[in-house]
Amino acid sequence: MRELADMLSGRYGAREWHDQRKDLSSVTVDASKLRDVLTWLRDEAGYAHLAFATAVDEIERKVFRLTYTVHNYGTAHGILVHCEIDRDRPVMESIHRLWGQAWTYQREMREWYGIDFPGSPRVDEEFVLEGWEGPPMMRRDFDSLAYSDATYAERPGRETRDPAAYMKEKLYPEADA
Amino acid sequence: MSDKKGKPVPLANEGLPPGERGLFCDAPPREYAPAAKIVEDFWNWARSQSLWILGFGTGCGAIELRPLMTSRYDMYRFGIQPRPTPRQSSVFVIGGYASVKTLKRIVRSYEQMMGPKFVVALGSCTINGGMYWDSYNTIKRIDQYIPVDVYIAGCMPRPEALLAGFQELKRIIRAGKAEGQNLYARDFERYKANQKRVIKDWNMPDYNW
Amino acid sequence: MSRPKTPYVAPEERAVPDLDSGKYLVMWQGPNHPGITGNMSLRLVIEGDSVVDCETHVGYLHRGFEKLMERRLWMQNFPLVCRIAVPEPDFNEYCYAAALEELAGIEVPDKAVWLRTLSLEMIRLASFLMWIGGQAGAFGHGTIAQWSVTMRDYVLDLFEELSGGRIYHMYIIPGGVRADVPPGFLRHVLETMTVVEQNLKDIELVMFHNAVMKMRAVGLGYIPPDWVDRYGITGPNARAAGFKRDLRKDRGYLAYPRLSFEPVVGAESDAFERARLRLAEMFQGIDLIRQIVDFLPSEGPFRERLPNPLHWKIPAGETYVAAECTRGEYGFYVVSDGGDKPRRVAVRGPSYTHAVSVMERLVRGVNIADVAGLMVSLHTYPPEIER
Amino acid sequence: METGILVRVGYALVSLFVITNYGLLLIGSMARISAKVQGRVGQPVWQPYIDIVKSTAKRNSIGHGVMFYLGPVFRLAGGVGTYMFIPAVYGSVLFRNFSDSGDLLLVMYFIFFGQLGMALGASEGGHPYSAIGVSRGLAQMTAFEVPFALSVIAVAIQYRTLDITAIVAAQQGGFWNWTVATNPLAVAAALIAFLGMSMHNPFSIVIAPQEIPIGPPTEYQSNLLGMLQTNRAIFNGAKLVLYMNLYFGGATDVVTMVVKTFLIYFINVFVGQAFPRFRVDQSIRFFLGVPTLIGIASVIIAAI
Repeated sequence: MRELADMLSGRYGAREWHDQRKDLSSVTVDASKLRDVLTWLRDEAGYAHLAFATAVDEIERKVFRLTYTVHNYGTAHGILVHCEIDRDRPVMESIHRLWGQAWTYQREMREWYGIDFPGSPRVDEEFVLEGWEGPPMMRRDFDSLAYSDATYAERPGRETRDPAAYMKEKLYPEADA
Repeated sequence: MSDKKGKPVPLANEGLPPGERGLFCDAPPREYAPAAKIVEDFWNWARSQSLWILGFGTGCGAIELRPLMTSRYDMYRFGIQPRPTPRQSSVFVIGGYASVKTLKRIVRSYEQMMGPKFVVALGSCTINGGMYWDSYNTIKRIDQYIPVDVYIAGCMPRPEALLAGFQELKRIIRAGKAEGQNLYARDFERYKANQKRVIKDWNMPDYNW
Repeated sequence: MSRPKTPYVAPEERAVPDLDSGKYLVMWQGPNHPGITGNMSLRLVIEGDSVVDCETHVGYLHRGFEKLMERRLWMQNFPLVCRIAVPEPDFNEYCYAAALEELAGIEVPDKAVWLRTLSLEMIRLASFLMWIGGQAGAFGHGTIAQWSVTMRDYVLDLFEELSGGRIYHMYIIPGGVRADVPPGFLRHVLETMTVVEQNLKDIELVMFHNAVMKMRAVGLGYIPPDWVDRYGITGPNARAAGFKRDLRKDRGYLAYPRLSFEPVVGAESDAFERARLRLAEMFQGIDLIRQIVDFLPSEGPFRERLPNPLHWKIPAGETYVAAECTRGEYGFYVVSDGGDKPRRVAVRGPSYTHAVSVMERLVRGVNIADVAGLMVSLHTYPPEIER
Repeated sequence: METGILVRVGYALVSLFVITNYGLLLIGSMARISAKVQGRVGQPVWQPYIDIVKSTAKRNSIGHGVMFYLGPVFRLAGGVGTYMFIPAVYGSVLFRNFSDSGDLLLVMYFIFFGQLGMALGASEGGHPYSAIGVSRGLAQMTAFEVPFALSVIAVAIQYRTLDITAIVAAQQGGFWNWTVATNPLAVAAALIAFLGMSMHNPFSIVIAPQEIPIGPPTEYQSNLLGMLQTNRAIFNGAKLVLYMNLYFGGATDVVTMVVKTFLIYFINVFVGQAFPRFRVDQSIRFFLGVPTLIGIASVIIAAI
């Protein structure tokens, strides 16, 4: 694995190589180099299988961290390739020409996080939602409970308790006293 | 889907283009008075003995309909059988949580069914949201949008519970209390308002049967 | 029998038909359609009897699991994960539990490893039994569905005995499994396996030696081998195309390295081959379950002690755990920021590629009568697409 | 011929009533037998009655124009017409129907009349599945027509008549006079065509629930559906009686008729439970292949 890490950092300036398990590593590259890195991994290094692509909202650092997971069946080794893009202007290069299923992941990220992938097929269509008017709902600042309470009628009688406090009250009532 | 991006579609059926007017009904649903006592009792008995389920697996509860249909639980014994088209079916089984996108199809399928029609709602999530109480995409009470006759609680309800629920439905029908169609017609305005509050891109006619 | 192949359509060449020409008919298959798996819909453009273009529409079952998980404690998520894929919840439980154990550094006792393997193999068998009924049913053969779903029910009875739940077992928890085997359980497993094996032989006789079934399924939905990497096809769909890829062997998780089995590999890559391969895997699964019952240690702990789940914080990190489910690679990508709730949990379901991209390509040129059979032969399940 | 026309109409109505009930019970009992193959208990035998009552008891109904309403009417007319020109029980006054008025060609015309009427009506429903189902149904009908017609020609050549009563009369006097013994090839061709005609597997391509749920009747509901269900019983009964008359020596009393028709219908269930469904092109290719050759052979045998 060492030589692959060196190769990636030498060629594409990859950094933060980390071996999570013996069959899983992660690496971070610049967003502008991501497509080159994935192409190289696919064509030259044998990482021909794209398992999935997704995004993580790092709201504190104002970035979206994208994760592309590629897998090499020959060596049974997978790499999580990360790149970070600006949270306020989320635009990313599309990789739908590299893998036939990538456009669905990009469509999902477009709808769930609002990340744009210019040129990706059907990227502006709705994916799982229909008639959604709120902000992209997987962003950390979207509050699911508040939206649900405001939109959907509730049946009276349902109580929500904090599990820790309720357990304490029910099981160890003397602890408070 | 195609008209979503274009101009907003008029809601009442008066606004439909002339070519499509003939495809939909142009009157709101009306209530139907039951027939004479003895006739209605006989009909209710027949309705209860011949429940045709709309084969629309709206949620994960649909997975327990498969064992129910097959030889272990065999719902055919009770005169229950699946039917693929809403026009011919009389029972709508809401299989658990309904996302907004599915709710639109549920409403449409429900309205296309011929009365008297019955709704059986499975799972805790149709009653009060259940496990998905804080989800942004699932409704919490199905009876806000269509009238429900029987709830079967559980996550998910076992086939035995489903059978018990259907027997309860039969009892209600025979007692002449399963008047969901008339309820829907009576409170049509309220149901429509509720549906439109949740379904944000309302792009179908109001009377779509 | 000769095997005609469906014409190869290059993925990028999606000719959009001119709908105004009056030559085509737009038809929605689903969501209210018995020939669709789960609750999704296909927008088919047909010319005569054959499909010209297809768009998949998913999202009817979207519950926002990944958002809900970010709102719940690590342990509260555990009843939630199994509800992602209804026919085989155990793979969700295993992937989530394994990811947590890896991030938190928990070792699982040996007995729990064996019990987890048993649980996964049993649900694999149950899911395949459901599938074979669906496959026969999609070609109009309802009898097999009646038989096989009942067999699945017997396997579910075993789960009920083991975990108390029929559909959702919540058996594999972080740190081990929730309960030990009840007395007499292993005997019941072996008895049920005998019944299921006998019935599978009947099904094999009726379904795989059936002239009409062969006419329908042979040559349908041919997946060229070069699509496998191009579209990320995994599981039996890839193995039927001649790829010896099985995460149970490749990753060697749980007790699989200690069991003796060889991945079943096919060559013809059409619907019939995929069905035959899955049938072989069902027999293999029965064999694996018998091996596991043999090897299962009778003594020892089945669960590692966990910290108080209400205050359980998991060190920051990320991992991706994949398992071989019936449809292919099932994976959980879990990111922790060191708090008591996950930062992000992403689910990789195999249907994501099979039911959307692959389906859209394969369905072109297929007779509308075969759309349902083709869809079932890819073994898709919508909830894991939309979560 | 001395009975008055009103009496004959009355007799025909009684006969129609009997065949309707028999057809319904036949459908119910066959559903139960299928259920046994599948390892189930199955629905009650009288379930078809309840279904019809329920369909009729529906409160509202949707129409799509005049032809839409006429579809089931044509279908029912086809079923009743088919039955009316067949002698159900040979030698019986009650079950003679109007068999002396028409011949085999009229009956064959009525068999297809219902289908065509249904095609017109179902297309009016506007549902794409109805249209596809209709086109499938007509395509398959033209296909199974060929072996059936050849078989009927063979029978006509053999007995030198098209009068059904005469054909039955010629077959009286023991098993060795039945067509199934004298010209087995014609019977084989006709029975294969019968599988297609009664739309069980593997020829259930018209209603194919997993493909085009459920074909022509997709839009039919309420009392229109009740009419279709009634017709299904009558039409099944009529076809079975026709087959019994042409190939299995007819019947001299009601019990023989019930036994023979039950066994003929049983072939359907027997085949239907063991096979999946053909695709429409495969079905047509099948009928125009071996069954047609058998039919031609039967004509040749009958001719020489």
